[in-house]
Amino acid sequence: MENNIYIPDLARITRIETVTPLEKIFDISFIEKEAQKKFNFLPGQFVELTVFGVGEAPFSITSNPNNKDKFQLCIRAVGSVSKAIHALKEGARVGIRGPFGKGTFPYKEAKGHNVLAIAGGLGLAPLMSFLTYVMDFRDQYKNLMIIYGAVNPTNILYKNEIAYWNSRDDVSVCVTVDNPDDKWTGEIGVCTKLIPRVDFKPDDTYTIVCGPPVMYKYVVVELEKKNFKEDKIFLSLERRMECGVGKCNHCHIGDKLACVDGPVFRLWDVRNLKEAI
Amino acid sequence: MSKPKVGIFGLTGCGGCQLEILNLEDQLLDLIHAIDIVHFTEAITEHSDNYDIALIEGSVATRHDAERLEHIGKIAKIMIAVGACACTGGINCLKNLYGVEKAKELVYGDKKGWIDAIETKPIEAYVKVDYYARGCPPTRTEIVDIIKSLIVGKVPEIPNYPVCIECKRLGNTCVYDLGKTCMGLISRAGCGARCPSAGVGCEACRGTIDDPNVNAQKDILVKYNLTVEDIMEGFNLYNGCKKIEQKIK
Amino acid sequence: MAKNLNIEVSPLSRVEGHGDLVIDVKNKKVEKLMLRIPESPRFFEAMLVGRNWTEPSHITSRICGICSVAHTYASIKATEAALGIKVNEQILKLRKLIFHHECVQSNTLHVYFLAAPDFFGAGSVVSLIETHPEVVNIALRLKKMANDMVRIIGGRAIHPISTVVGGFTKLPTEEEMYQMKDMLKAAYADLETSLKVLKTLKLPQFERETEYLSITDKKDYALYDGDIKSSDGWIIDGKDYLSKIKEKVVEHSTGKHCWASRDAFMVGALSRFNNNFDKLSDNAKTYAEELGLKAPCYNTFMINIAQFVEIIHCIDDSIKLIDELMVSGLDENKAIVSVKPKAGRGVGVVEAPRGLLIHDYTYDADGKIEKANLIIPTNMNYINVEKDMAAYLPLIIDKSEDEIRLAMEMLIRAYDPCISCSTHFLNVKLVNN
Amino acid sequence: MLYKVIKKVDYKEFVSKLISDFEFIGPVKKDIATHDFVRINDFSKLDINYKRTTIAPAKKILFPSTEVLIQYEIGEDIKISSVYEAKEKILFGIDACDVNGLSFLDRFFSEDLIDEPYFSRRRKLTVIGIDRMPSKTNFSLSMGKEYAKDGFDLFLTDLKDRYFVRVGSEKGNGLLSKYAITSAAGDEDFKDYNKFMDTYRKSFKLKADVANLYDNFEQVYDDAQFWKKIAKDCYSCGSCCLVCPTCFCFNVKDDMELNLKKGNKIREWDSCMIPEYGLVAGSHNFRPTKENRLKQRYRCKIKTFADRFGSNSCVGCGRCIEACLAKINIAEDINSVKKEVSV
Ligand SMILES: Cc1cc2nc3c(=O)[nH]c(=O)nc-3n(C[C@H](O)[C@H](O)[C@H](O)COP(=O)(O)OP(=O)(O)OC[C@H]3O[C@@H](n4cnc5c(N)ncnc54)[C@H](O)[C@@H]3O)c2cc1C
Ligand code: SF4
Ligand code: SF4
Ligand code: SF4
Repeated sequence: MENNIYIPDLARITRIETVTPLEKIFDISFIEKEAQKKFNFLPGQFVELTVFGVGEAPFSITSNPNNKDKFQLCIRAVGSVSKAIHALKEGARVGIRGPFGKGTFPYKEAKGHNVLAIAGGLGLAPLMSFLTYVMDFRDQYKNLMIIYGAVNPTNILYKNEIAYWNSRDDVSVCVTVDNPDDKWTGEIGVCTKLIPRVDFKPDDTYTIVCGPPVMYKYVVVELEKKNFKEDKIFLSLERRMECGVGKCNHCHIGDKLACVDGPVFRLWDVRNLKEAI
Repeated sequence: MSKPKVGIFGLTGCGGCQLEILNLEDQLLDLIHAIDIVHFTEAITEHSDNYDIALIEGSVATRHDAERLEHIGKIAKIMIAVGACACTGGINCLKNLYGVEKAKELVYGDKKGWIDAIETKPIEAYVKVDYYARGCPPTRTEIVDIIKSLIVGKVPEIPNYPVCIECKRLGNTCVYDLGKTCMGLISRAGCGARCPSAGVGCEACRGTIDDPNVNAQKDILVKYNLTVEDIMEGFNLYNGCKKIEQKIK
Repeated sequence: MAKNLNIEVSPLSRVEGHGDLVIDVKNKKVEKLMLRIPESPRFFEAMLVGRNWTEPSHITSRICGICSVAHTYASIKATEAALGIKVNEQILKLRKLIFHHECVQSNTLHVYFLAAPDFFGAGSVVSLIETHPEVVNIALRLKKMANDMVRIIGGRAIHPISTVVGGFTKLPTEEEMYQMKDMLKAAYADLETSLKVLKTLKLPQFERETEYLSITDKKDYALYDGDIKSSDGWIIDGKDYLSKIKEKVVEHSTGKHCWASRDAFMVGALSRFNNNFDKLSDNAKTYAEELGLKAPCYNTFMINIAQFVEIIHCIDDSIKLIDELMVSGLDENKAIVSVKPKAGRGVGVVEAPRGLLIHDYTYDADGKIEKANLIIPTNMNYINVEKDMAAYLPLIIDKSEDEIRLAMEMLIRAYDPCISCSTHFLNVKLVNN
Repeated sequence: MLYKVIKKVDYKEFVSKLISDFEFIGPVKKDIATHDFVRINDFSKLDINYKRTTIAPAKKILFPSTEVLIQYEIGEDIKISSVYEAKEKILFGIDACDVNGLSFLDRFFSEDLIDEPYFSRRRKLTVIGIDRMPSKTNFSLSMGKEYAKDGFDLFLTDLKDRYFVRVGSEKGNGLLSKYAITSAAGDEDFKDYNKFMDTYRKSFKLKADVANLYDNFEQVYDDAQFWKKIAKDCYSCGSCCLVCPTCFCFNVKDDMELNLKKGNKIREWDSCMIPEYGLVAGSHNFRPTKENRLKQRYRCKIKTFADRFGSNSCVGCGRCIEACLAKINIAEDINSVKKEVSV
C-alpha cells in the first residue's frame, strides 16, 4: 500500500528561525529513522510539504546535502500553506514527500571551474544547498562569486552566511537592494546591474540563477553580453505544482515538466522550451 | 483561529441562506462545536455584540439595513457575504431596474411615504467584505468550507472557473444540447452545477468569473439564434446591480 | 407583578425574518400592543412586471427560503391558469410529493427548532442540544429526509430548479424513487419517539375562536390544490379570492393586514386541520387523538401539534404517491407539457406551510407579466395575532415582566410567522376596490 | 493475436452473462442528446449504437473526476492511509480511439512513478472494445488512432451476423472460454473484417493534416495574430479538457472535516484552459491569456507527447469539438497551422 506516491512521510519541525518579516527558516527531520535515512537529496531539489488540513506546496531544500539528520526550508508567507506553516510551533508535525526533481544544480559538473551564483529575493534560498555544498568542498572549485539582490535591507536572507562568506577571501559576495534605508552602505539597484562587473572567463564558468519569474530574462541578456555559455548557465524555475511527481501537469514548461525535468534547467534547454522565461 | 465567535445576520433577503445553515443536518452539531454562534436571529434567542466573524445574508435595501450593517462591520474582524443578495444584490436588484420610487408607488400607492426603501445594493457597497459565499442560495458546503478554512488558517478556495467545469466533472449533458441556453460559460462555479444537473440553464446566481469572455458569449448567442437581450434578461435576475450589460458591447 | 409594562422585543428571534413586538401597559391597562415589521419591503409585484412567463416561479421563490416550494407552485399554477395549461397525472403526483416535503421540512423546523426550545425552557436549539440531544437528532434526521426529498425531485432543497411551468425538466430516476420510499419508511421510528415527547408537554390553555381559512379538496387533505374554505361556512373558487379577502396598509407595520368575513382570520396548520381533518391519513388521525387535538380547536398554541400531525400525514401520503407512480414507472415523455404564451389572467392558490398563499398574474400576449398580486400567509394572520395577544395578555398580566415577554413571544412564534415573506406587499389599488 | 468469431445470438448470451456476473459498465442513453458510460444491470439498457462520443470519457472509471488520494486522522499519532477502492469491473463498448486514449493514460500514469490510485483500478479492469462508425467530429484516422492495436482484453467488430473478436489478453481469452460460444476466425471472417475496416476508414469526414505538424507548430507558436484568431471565441471554460480521454491534469486539495480530526487529500480534474492553472505566488500567471492557454493545450495534445512518448496524446475522438460551445475545432486548427506555414 505504501507505494502510493501521494502519501507523505511524517516529519517534525525541530527549529524555527524568523529571518525577515516575511520569511522563516524551518529545520525539519523525519519522525521515522528509516525515512530520514532514505532521504538523500541533491542541491536544487525540492520537497512537497503538507500542513495537515491546509494543503501541500513545493519548497526547495536549502540545507547542505551532507547534513543527514535534518534538512532545512526557507519559506515566505504568501498563501495558505506557507502562512499555515508560519503559524506552527517547534515540534509541530508536517508531511513531507520528496525529494523531487531530476534537474539539479551542476554540483559535479562545475567542479574545477568558477561558480557564479545570481539570486533575486527568495531565490537565494534554493541556491543555498548548492552554495553550502560548494563551501564544504571549496578547494574543488575555482572562484566563487555570489550576486544577491533584495528589495530592502530588512528583507535580506541568510545574513549570517553572508557575513561568513564576506569573512573569507575565497568568496566574493555582492549584495544589492532596491530600496536602501539610512544605514545601507552597499550597492543599490537590481542585481543584473552587477553582472557586467563579473570578470570570470565565460568558458570556465558555471552560472546558477534563481529569482522571481520576471528576473530571468534580464539576467540572461546580461550574461550573454558577457559571452557566458548557454550550456553552462542553470536556472531554477518556479511553476505551480499540485503533485510534484509529474502527474498533475501544472508545471508544464513547453514540452517538459518543472517537477520532473527541473526545477533546474540548463539555459540551452530553456531556450528550446517556449515560454520558459 | 480557535473556536471563533460567529454572528449570523439577515438584512433584506428571503432567509434561505440562514436556512441553508440550519439545513446542515449531518454537520450542524460539528459546526456548533467548532464555532461559537453568538448571534443567529433565525435560530437562537441569545444575542451578543461580541463576534469575530459576521455572516451577512441579504442585501441593503433600507436605511435601517445600512445602519445595522455598518454597526456589524465595526465589530466583526471578518465579514462574509452569504448568498446572492449580499454578494451581488441578488434578485432584490430587479427593484432598481424598475425604479425605487415607481416600485413604492405601484405597491403602496399614496401610503408610499411610510416605506423606508432605498436603492438595493450588495453589502460591499457599505462595508469591506473578506469572503463571498455566492449563490441563491449558496451551498452549505461552501459556507462550511469558508468557516473551516478560517479555523484551520487557510484561504478559502472559491472557484474562479466557469460552471462548465463542474458540469463536465459530473458528466452532465450540456443544456445547449438539450436545446436550451445556459450562462454557465461565464458564471462562477462552486454550486455543483445544480441547475444544468436538473436540466435547466445556469442563471448565474453566483455572478461571473473574474474575466468572462462576454464578447464570445455574444457570438455564440448568434449561433444559437439568441440575442444579447435574451441573455441579459436572464442575467439581470441575480446580477441586476452589477450592470454587466455595459461590458457587452 | 407588573403594573406598568414596557416591552420591546427587537428583533424577535426564532422567526424567519425580522419582527418587533411592542407592548405598553399602564396601570394594568393595555395602552399599546403591536407587532411591527421594520424590514424592507421587497416589491415583488414590481419586480415581476415585464418578466417572461418562464421566470416568475424563480423570482417569487425568493420571497421566502422556507416556503420556496409553495411560492414556486403558487406562481406556476397562476401562470398555467393564465396560459391555459393542463398538466398530466404524473406531473401532478410528483408536484404533490415535493410539496409535502416542504411542509415536513418547514413544520419540523418550526416544531423542533423554533418552538420546542420554549416548551423545554431552553434559549435555543443550541441549548437544546445539551439538554435534549435525542429531540435535536430526530429533528435533524426528519429535516434531512424532507430536504433530500425536495432535492431529489426539485434539484435543490431551497429554491427548487426542475419545477417549471408545464412540468419537470428532469425526473427522479427509478433508483431515487425507491430511495425516497426507504427514507420515508425510516422516518416512522422518529415520529413514534416524538409522539412520546410531545405527550409530556404542557401547552398553555388559551382559547379564542376566530375564522379559519384554508383550501379544501374533496379527496385530499388539501395542500397543493383546492378551493378556498372558511370555517364561517363559505367555499369559493381560488380565482375569486378578492370577493372575500380584503387588505389594507397599516402604518406601524410594513406587513399588510387582511380580513374576510369578520375582523380577523387565521391561516396555517390549525386552520387546515379544523377545515379538513377528515381527509387526514388514518395514522395522522390517531396521532392527533393521542395528542388531544380535536377539530375544531381554538387554542392557538395547538398550531404546533397540528403541524406535527401534518408531518405524519405527508409522510403517509408520500408513500402512497410513490407507490402509485411506480405502478408503471415514471415516463420521460410525460415529464413536461408544451407551453405557448398568450394573454390572460391566472390565480394560483396553495397552502404554504404557514397557510393560504395566493399569486395572481396578468400576462400580455408575448407572455410577459403586466400585473401581479401576491397575498402571503403571514400578512393574513396579522390581525389575528394582535387579537390573540390582546386576549391573552390580561390572562397573564399578573406574571413577571420576563414571563410576560416570553409568553407573548411564544404566542407569536406559535403562528410560525415567516416574516421575510410578509415584508412584501400587496397592490394598494386592489385594496381599494 | 488470437482471432475468433461469435454469433450474434451467442453474443447477447455472452454479454448478458457478463452483466450478471460482473460490475459491468457500458454506454447507456442518458437523454435526447447523449450517452454515458454507467453501470448496467440489464442487457436492454446497453446501447452500443451511440452516435456522439459520450460526454464523459471512460477515463472517469480509472481516474474519477474527484477522488480521495489519501486520508489522515490527527490525534496523538497522525495516521495516513490510502483509500482507493478497486473492484473487478468490465468496461464494455468503448471504441478504438478510446481504447487508445486509455493506453495513453496507462502509459502516462506509469511513466517514471506509478500512480497507484489509477493503477489499482486499472489492474482490475477488463476492457472490451467495439468498432463503430466515426461520429461527425471524429478524426482519429488522421491521428493514426482509429485502430486499437492493444490496450484491450477483447475487441469486437460487427460483421452483421457475427462479431469478429480480437483477443488481446489471457484475461480476455479466459472470459470467452468461460462465457461464450466462439469459433476460430477463418478466411471468410477476415475478408469481411477487411471489408468493414475499409468502409470504416472511408467514413471519416473530418480530417486533420498532421504532416510536418511537429515542426510547423514551433513555427506558428510565437505568431500572436494567428493565436488571436484561433482563440477569439474561447471562453476559457475548460470543457475541452475535461471531456478529453487523454487529459490528465488535476488539482490537489486538503479537506478537513468540521471536527478537525479527519482530513482527506482530494484530487479533482483540472483544465489548463482556466486562468488559475498557471497562477503562482505573487499573483504571477504563466499563462494569463486565453491565447496562451489554448496553444498550451494544443501543444500538450499534438506535440509534447510526440517528444515524450513518440506519439501524440490526442487520439482524435472529437469530444472537445462537440463540447466546445465556441465551436473551436482542433482538427481545423491543425489544418490552419499547416495553411499558415504553407502560404
Ligand atoms: C520548485 C519550487 C520551489 C520552491 N521553493 C520555495 C522556497 O524555497 N521557499 C518559498 O517560500 N517558496 C518556494 N516556492 C514557492 C512556493 O511553492 C509557493 O509560494 C507556495 O506554493 C505557495 O503555497 P501557498 O499554499 O502558501 O499559497 P497559495 O495559497 O497556493 O497561494 C499562493 C499565491 O498563488 C496565487 N494563487 C494560488 N492559487 C490561487 C487561486 N486558486 N486563486 C487565486 N490565486 C491563487 C495567489 O497569488 C496566492 O497569493 C517554490 C516553488 C517551486 C515550484
Ligand atoms: S450546461 Fe451550461 S454550465 Fe454546463 S457545460 Fe453546458 S454551458 Fe457549461
Ligand atoms: S476551447 Fe472551447 S471548450 Fe475549450 S476552453 Fe475554450 S471555449 Fe471552452
Ligand atoms: S484533444 Fe479533443 S480530439 Fe483529441 S483526444 Fe482530446 S478530446 Fe479527443
